[in-house]
Amino acid sequence: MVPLSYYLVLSGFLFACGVAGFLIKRNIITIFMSIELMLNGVNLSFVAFAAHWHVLAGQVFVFFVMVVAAAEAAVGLAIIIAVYRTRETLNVDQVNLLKL
Amino acid sequence: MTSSLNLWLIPVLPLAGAAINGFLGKKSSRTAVTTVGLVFSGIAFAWALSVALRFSSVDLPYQEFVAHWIRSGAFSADFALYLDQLSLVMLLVVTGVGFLIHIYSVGYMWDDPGYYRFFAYLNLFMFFMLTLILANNYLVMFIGWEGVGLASYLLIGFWFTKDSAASAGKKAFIVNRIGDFGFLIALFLIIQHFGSLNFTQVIAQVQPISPETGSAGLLTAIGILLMMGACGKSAQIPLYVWLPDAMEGPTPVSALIHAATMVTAGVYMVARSHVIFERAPMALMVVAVIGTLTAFFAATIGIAQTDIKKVLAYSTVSQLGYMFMACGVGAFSAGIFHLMTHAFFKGLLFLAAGSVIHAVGGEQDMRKMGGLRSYVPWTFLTMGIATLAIAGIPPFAGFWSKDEILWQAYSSDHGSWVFWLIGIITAFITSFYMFRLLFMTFFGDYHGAQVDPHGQAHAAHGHDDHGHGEPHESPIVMLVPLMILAFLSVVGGLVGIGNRFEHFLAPVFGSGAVSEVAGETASRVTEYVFMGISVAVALLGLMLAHVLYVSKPYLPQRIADSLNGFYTAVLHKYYVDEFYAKLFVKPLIQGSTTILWQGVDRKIIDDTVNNAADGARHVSDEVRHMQSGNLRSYAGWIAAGSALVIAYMIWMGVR
Amino acid sequence: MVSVHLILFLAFGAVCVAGAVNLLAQTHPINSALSLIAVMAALAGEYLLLGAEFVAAVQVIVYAGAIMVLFVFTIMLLNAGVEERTKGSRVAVLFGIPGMLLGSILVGWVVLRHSGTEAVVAGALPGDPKVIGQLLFHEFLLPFEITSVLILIAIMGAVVLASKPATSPAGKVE
Amino acid sequence: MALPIWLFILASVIKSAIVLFVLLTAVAYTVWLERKVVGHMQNRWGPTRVGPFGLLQPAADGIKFLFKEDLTPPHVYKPLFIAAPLIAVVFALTSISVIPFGNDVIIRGYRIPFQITDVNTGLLLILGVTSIGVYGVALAGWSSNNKYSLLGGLRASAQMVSYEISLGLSLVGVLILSGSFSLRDIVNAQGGYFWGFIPRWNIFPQFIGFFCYLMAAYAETNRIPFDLPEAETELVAGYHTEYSAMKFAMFFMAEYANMITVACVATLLFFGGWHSPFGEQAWLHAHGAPGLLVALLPVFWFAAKIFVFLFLYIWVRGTLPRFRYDQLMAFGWKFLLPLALVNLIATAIAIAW
Repeated sequence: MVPLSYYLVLSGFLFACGVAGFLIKRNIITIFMSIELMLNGVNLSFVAFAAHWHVLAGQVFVFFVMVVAAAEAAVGLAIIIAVYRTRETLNVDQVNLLKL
Repeated sequence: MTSSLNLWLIPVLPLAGAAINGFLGKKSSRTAVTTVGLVFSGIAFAWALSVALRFSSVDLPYQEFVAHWIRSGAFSADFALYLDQLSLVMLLVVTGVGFLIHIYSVGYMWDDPGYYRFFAYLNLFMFFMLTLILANNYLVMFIGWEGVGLASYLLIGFWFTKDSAASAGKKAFIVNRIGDFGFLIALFLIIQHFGSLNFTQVIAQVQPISPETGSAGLLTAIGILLMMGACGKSAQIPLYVWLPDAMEGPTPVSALIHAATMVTAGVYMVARSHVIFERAPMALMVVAVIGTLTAFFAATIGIAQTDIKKVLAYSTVSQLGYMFMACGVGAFSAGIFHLMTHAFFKGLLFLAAGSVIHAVGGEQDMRKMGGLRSYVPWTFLTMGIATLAIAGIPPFAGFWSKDEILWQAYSSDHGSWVFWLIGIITAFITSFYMFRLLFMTFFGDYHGAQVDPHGQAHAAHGHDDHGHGEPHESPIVMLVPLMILAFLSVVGGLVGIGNRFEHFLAPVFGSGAVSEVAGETASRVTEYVFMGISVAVALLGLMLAHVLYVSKPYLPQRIADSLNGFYTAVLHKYYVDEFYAKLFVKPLIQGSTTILWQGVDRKIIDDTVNNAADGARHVSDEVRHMQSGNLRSYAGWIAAGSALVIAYMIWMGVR
Repeated sequence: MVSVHLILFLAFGAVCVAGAVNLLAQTHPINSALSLIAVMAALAGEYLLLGAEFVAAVQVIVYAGAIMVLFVFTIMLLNAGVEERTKGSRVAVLFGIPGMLLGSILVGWVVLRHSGTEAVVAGALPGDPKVIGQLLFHEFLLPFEITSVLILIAIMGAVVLASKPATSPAGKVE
Repeated sequence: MALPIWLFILASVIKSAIVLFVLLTAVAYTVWLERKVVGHMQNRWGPTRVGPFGLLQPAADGIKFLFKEDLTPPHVYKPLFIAAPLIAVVFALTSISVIPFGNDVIIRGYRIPFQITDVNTGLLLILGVTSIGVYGVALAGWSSNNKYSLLGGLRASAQMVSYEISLGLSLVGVLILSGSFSLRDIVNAQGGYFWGFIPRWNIFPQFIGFFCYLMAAYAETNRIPFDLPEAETELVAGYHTEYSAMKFAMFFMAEYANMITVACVATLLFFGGWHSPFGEQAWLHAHGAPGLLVALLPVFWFAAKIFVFLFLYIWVRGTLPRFRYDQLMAFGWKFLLPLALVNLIATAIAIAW
């Protein structure tokens, strides 16, 4: 049988990978994927806890996370397309006009 | 307690009138305003009368609970009303005289653009005054106290476009603040030591204390502080200076507020807390001294004044001094008695003076009047009655009350012959300057022909349709109140015969020295002697005035020249105002300008704020470079920050 | 004895880790996307191990089948090429990476040290669609409705954002 | 009673082998059928040379595909170029694994279901697998680095994602009626008759749902009239322009396997699966017919229904022209989706009563 901590460590690892991707990736689409990766890591811990504490609400939360992820993907990708139309690039290092 | 008297109606009705007139009056017609103002105050008066009729059937003191107000711990102060003989007298005086003056104002203020405003203020004043009278605890009383202050401020400054009026209003308000300060401290002391402001409870707690016990000092302090408040409201030395200036207000206001009702609030308050004073001889002495001095002092000033209303104002001050003298010698009922009669004749005097001013088109200087009795007979008649009354000529009202006071000043165990002597001299002066006023105004021949009909007072009063040329009698609506008041000034004193008034008030003040002394035949003889003396003095004053201002008009000027320094001093009211200005006002202005404004506000507060702002701007100038616009940098900051948070949580043991 | 459950967990977990690392390693977004899809599929397997079969199915359908298709679609549409390693942000390297490492190490330490070793039983909590539906439409009705509104707004926002402005060069009509 | 584990595995392997063989043959002969039927519709003969009625044509095609040179253009992105057809065919074949073909059979008291595996979320699994199948097409289009292919891939992905929604919603009505994700339960729920003579098939209460499903299914399988991804007249051959030989064959197989899968699902969900329109099964039971007959008769009915569907596919292809792409999207989003939603709501209300 698998201890809960294994699942948690796995989800933590996925989350950390997401953060790292956000930090080191330049391509904005990949950065978005990193966000999705983080969300997946969180989902895993949700389901693990649900199974551990025998509370089904954990799984329900996964659905909410998925909905949010879907919305975020739709809007985010639309933004990406809009940005690409105007700036002709996907590199976040070149899209840095929003500053003082 | 028997069936409810619905006392609350009495204050609330004028309030409703004030609200209606204040909010809707601007749009509505004068008749509507008049109806509202008169009807509400009239109903209040009628209700007060009905209460008086049912009075015998009520077991006293009658208390009526209206609403909760403050409930904190053991202390509680409610909106509750309190009725006993004392407050009944005040109630009748205030509503009655107030109603008459309302009627009078209709004629007097008819042409004023601020007509609705005037009635709104007047009704508002009625509301507060009635609250003050009917309060069952010091706090509600204080509300009324401050409220009448507000109303008087509004009404003194009624013609606020006139600088003198506005500043007079301010002066009255500020001077009253000084008195209220003392009053408040007294209230705090009462709360501190008796844990309640309710009259009944305070009395119940004070009763057992005898003057010899240790807490007498406390009572003395409370008494003196209360007296301070009374000095402010009732224009006693040293705080009387606002009352003469208050004459800037419309004459009905002077009559109602600054002669009949509000200024007597101090007396009422002292009488209301007589229990405290009776147990603090020191405080009583203070009251008596202040009252006596004020009476004499103001009377002397009254001699030299030429403005008709100023004369009346100073006479008011001195009459109030009489009342305080009475309270000071422990004859509270006498004080209240004089309060009532004074309300009648002084109100009448003011109204008549207003009628005179109205007749001569806004002129207030007596030297420009004279010989008016043929023009305004009714006014002359009523004013003559009032003058006789105040001078103390029997059988007019003033005689009874004033004589009572003088007798008490001599005979009561708190009194002494000094008070009596000064009182009798003051009586002489009083009758002198009152008849001086009468003669200067109505006798001799008319000097007012060359009066510029468009004088400043003229503009203020706005009597455009008349006022120039021939002096003329006032409309009937103004004369009726005069006559009623005249009647009252004639018969008002009779209730005092045989100490009936004292006996009526006895349940409130306890049957003190008053009645027994009055009961003894031996002292009754002496009382009659004193009575004779005071009458003689009054007549003496009359004759002197007649000599100086009717038969030999050239004499006064000569006298003035002969003792000219003193005369000018008197003319300038002993320079008290200037003295106060030097002593208090200027240092205050200087201090607040240099220390508070330049020092505290500029240097400390402003600089603190400015420096804080500058610091913030500099810091943010540095920090804003964090916002590089690069997504990954932001992510970096977030990651670092969250790492710190996680570390902190783990360190704190949140697991 | 090493149970089947543990073996399967390790297998799927290995796929997850490999996919995640590959996502970071790959320079071309489409490879990252595919590795992310692999991660999601493996996660679906983990969910099955945890007995949440409905969640697993939805994970495949929604994430792998819809969201990632959107990503791939966008990549294809914008014809995203290999990303160039620009030096845009020192902060990300100086603070971000250490912060990330520190945070994850701390969390891992806490988890391993303080969460007991009691096992999660396979299928201990059957994620029966019926029960989940009950939960969704009774206890979580309000959040459910709110998320539906959120989705609606997101759709409209996406349409508005991606709709071709009149003046811009013609993109792919969508 | 349940099978011992080894026997279970054995049975599963055997079943898988049979199903795979049958499926591939079916795929091959669907191609043959299509050519024949379309030919006749167009007053041609279709394949006639190889074998009687060209019955051996599929074998010839297979051999040709196998021995043709498998050339990979130089400009393609190799890994995905190779992976794409595999993805397509693998996921196309996977979804058959949960489809029940007939009643359970009892062999020596052992219940053996006519189904490779009976998971209780079979329908979800089919949906998931088909949604994964998109990647085959999309990646093929992208990796072959050719603008026609890219356009084809884009079209395919967009179209599939769009129509998947309608597909799922059109099925929910059936799910509400039967209250289970398990295909077997769904089929069992359709046994019996309305008023004694109309089969209790979901097609009757769920006609609108069926219509939506049919349309969405055509779009999902990239069949005419929705075969935009491989529109010969616009993009040379769409996403598989660059493919040849066995890789091309894989796409081909994937398409037809998808057709069959979709037909199976339609049969199971809307047409009562292996239930026969007539009540003869009960009659056979009553008169002690040979067990083999009793076991195979449902399979026959199942196959017959699938055949009808495939024929419908071909018929439509021979009849209808191709949509324009904007028409496709408009149809999917503005007509089909609302229709499916309305059907779903109506069903829900009807059940709630």
